[in-house]
Amino acid sequence: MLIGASERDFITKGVESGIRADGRGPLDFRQFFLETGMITQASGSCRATIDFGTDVLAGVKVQVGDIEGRVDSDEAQADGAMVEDAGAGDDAETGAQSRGNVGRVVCTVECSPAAKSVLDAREVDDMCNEYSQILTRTLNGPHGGLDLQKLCIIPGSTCWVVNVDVLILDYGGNVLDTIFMAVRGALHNTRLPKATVEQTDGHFEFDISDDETEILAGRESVPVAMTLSKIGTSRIVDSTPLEALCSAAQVTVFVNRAGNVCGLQKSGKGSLEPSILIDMIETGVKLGTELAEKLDAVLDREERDRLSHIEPTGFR
Amino acid sequence: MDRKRIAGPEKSVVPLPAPAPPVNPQTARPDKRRRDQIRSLYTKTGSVTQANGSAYVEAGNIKVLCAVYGPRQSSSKNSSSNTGTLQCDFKYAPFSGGKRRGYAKDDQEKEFSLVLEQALTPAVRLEQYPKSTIQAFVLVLENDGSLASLAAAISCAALALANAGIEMNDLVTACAAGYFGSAVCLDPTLDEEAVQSGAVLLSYMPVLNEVTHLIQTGEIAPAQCVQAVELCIGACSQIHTVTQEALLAE
Amino acid sequence: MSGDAATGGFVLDPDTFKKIQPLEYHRRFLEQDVRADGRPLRMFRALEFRAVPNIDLPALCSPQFRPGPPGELTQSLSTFLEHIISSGHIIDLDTLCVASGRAVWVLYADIICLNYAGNVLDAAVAALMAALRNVRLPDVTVGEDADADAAPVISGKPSKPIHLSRSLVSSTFGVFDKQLLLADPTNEEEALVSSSVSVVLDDKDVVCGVFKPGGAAASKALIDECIAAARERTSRLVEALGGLGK
Amino acid sequence: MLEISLPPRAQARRAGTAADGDDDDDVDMGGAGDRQLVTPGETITTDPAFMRGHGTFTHEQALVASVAGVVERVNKLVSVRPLKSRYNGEIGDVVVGRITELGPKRWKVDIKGRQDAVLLLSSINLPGGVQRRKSESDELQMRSFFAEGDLVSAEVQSFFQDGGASLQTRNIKYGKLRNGSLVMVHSAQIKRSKSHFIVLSCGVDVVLGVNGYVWVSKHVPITPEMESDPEGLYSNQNEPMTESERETIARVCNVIAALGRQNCEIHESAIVYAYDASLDYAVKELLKVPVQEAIVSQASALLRQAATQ
Repeated sequence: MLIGASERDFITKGVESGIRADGRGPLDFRQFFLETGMITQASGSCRATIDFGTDVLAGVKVQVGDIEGRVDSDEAQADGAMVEDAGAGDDAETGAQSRGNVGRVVCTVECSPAAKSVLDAREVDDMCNEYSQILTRTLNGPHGGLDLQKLCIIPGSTCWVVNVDVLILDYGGNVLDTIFMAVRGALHNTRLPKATVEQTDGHFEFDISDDETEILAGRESVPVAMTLSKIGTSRIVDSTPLEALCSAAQVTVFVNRAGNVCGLQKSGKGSLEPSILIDMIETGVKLGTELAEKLDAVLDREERDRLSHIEPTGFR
Repeated sequence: MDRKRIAGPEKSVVPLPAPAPPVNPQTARPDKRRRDQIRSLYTKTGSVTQANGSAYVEAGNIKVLCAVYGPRQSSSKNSSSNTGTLQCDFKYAPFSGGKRRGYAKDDQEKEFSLVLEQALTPAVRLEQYPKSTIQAFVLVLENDGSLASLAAAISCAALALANAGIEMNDLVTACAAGYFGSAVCLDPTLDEEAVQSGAVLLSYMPVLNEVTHLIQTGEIAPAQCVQAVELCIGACSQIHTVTQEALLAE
Repeated sequence: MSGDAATGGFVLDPDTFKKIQPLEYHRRFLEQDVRADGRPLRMFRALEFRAVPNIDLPALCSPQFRPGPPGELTQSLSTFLEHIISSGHIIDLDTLCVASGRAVWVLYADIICLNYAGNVLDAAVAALMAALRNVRLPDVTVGEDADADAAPVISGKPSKPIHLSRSLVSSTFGVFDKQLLLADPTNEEEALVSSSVSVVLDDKDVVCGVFKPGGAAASKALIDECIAAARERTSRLVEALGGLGK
Repeated sequence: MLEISLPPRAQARRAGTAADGDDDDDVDMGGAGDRQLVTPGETITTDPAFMRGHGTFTHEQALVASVAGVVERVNKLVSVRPLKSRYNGEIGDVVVGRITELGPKRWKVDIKGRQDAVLLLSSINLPGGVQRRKSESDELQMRSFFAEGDLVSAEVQSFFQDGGASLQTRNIKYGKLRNGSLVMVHSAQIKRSKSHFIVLSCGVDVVLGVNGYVWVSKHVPITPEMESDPEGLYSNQNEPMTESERETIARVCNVIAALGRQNCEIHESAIVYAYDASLDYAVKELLKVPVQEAIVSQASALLRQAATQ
């Protein structure tokens, strides 16, 4: 995507004077639309859309899989190390037992061709890879909210694997925040078949129920993403594609409902003065908490509608 | 299977270390450091004579070497750009940690390569190098804390870039911190990392007072997060005095 | 294959018999308490791995190397190193035994070039020998029966060095204009020489390997000259390196 | 301002206010009447007297539509204008485009067409007046006239053999765009007319590109001096702007975007009526769909009223 010098100047000065090109203030969002459960074949699904902007569909599919990181397979890794997925490989003696008893979340982000027409192919690939990593890293730790131990079926061997697939249907700025909204919605919407385990002479067997389901434990603690973009001397939320081109540095704060920081990520080619950085973190925490609350209100209503058999509209 | 290298037996395992008392940095750090104390540093520049610039950084047991090549002509496909590109390559030596690492880059090394690029790019005056590529190869010879090693790699690469005469706005330094309960400890070791509940890595330009990169994992109260950021910034300035001296000592 | 005694009575030649009746073929061996490859029934082949040497010439060490899979030079150097270590029986097998018939130590030797200024083989052999001398094997406890697959645990007992049966020294010569020998060629010289010859000798003056990767053909006289020159230097170096181990 | 809700259509369905399949709440501001809509494969006529135009083909003596769209007849020529298509240029069209690439003595310009248009170095006014001779140095400093990403208003002056448009900016009203921002609508919503350069009484200029790109900027009067001002012609410098000027520009942008989203034709009076209707709301409220619907229906009522008078 391209932007002209005078457009850049107009947007930057506008942000600095508190009036963005579409009349919003620095901390105003566009309208968010959200609906869950429209993909009936998925264990959980959610579509999050920014009005006239980014459109994201997240689908969750749960599968039974082998537990990774068993001690004998020598994939043990340090808790809380940066990369939480398999193979990080720094052996640590602590927590080896609990590590063998957790399920995992596998995330992929893909971009539809429609969204690709705006950005060039390499940008899209890099963006999808980066977002897949961020999602996987955020959801696979104690800070991801989900209770991974509850995903364990047979200690040391079998667990639920939660596959989160995100499709970016349209690009209109502020993609990461929208992805997290959609993923949080899809996880909230997910139903896990009930698994019962029987033990006979040290031998485990399990049975997956056809009709009984459970919600994902800890779904209410999954963080949201709140990205602030620095433009000129000010910072904004929910940037449009043109605004994104005017921003040299962004800070994404991952926040849960308790108002705790569950991750921080600075991106962009520019740098940030510490006081601005700290202001962005604090603002992000405040707005992120608010977003999580409002999202929960919508998701709870979605769940009530679902219980009273009101079907989602989906793509109709 | 990699046929281009000598392969070992199909299966081999690393012996488990003897049981040791658990580490609790909240009360006492294993190497008796204060919480806000970083490991002592040794730096040297120019040891890779074949490179345009190089640097070696040692922080406690951590040993990191970086060589910089370029600016060289970019490959034709992206040569139309008006600014240069900085490519960073982060690799652990096979013997750097507990388990032997493969020669192919794993996911963590790919991610760390990206972090290096993001942390250094704001400091490099790439507009001075149109159509060129600058490559920084980082090799971790010994790893004692994965984030701390990455931090050392960032400071080391910045030093190597300066040693190569690449134009920069400032000399980037980086520092890691770990969360242990209510405590924040700077520069955690591998043993400490195993018990931390979260971590921060911050890269900083000390003279310009600008943060070039920040990444944080783990759930933490906002105030403690801000405390970690501030501690890291302070430590980055300390590291800067050492790296600056190393440059001038040439 | 050493099956002469066992196959003596057959009308068919052993290879054909093996193809037609593989089960019967092996059974005839086993009846004699020996296997087709000559091993006793309970002997493991794992002992073949003494050390797994790999040389790496990363892009970091010189502008002439690119990131990615190892090039031809790297591959041939690693293969040669493996050859001189295993055929030269450098490492005493007994010291690598953890639990007889169950577990042995594997020594992964990764030799990474940090600055490539020519003649990487001599430096690699020297570094490898020094590193082998420096090895300390911890005392470990291996699980019994059911736990046999679990990783061994390091005990509190003191670690041990390994015993090396011989010490190797490599001496490399560049052959300039097909006749002139240049000892220890630099990377600039390497680009100009017609070929290079490396002679690996042990501390008892035995030739353990000669490495001549490609290049122009060299006469026997020239190789002999290299060996002679290498001998001259080896005695001095063995002394210096021998001191390192103690 | 942070609101999350069900998508509008889902809201209506769940509230039970809209019947199934009823989605015709769009406001039609175009001339309604005897429009014949066809889908691909549909027979338009079997009368052999008609001639085959764009969007049609003949099959067993019948004239059949190949695209979904509106049937248009010019004497005996029958064509189908697609409901949705990329911009198809005509000579004389006023367009707004974005420079995408610099080539030898030419710029490539994205005008949302099938292919990029071309702006030749010889088709622009060089600083220093019309009479100035071109020189070698002009070719070397092309980026100082137009750089990648710059927006321009221009006129389609001709077509190349491959169908690509050739643009010109050799009039003071064309050229580099400054002091505002771009709104994108469907090209079908902007009809060719006499006035593509609109000066609104609120102090905002609008350039309606026939290709669907609309430029909204602070009003800067064209003075004779500007024509000879070598600096000003290709400057990237914006005029200083007050907060209320910025708000007004944002309001006009949002009004045009609202007209665009409600599938209205966009011309001067539509903008003026919708702008007046928008004054009841804060600028950022115009981003909400119900507000957009309200101002557009108010504007279309006023338009109909004006048409009948």
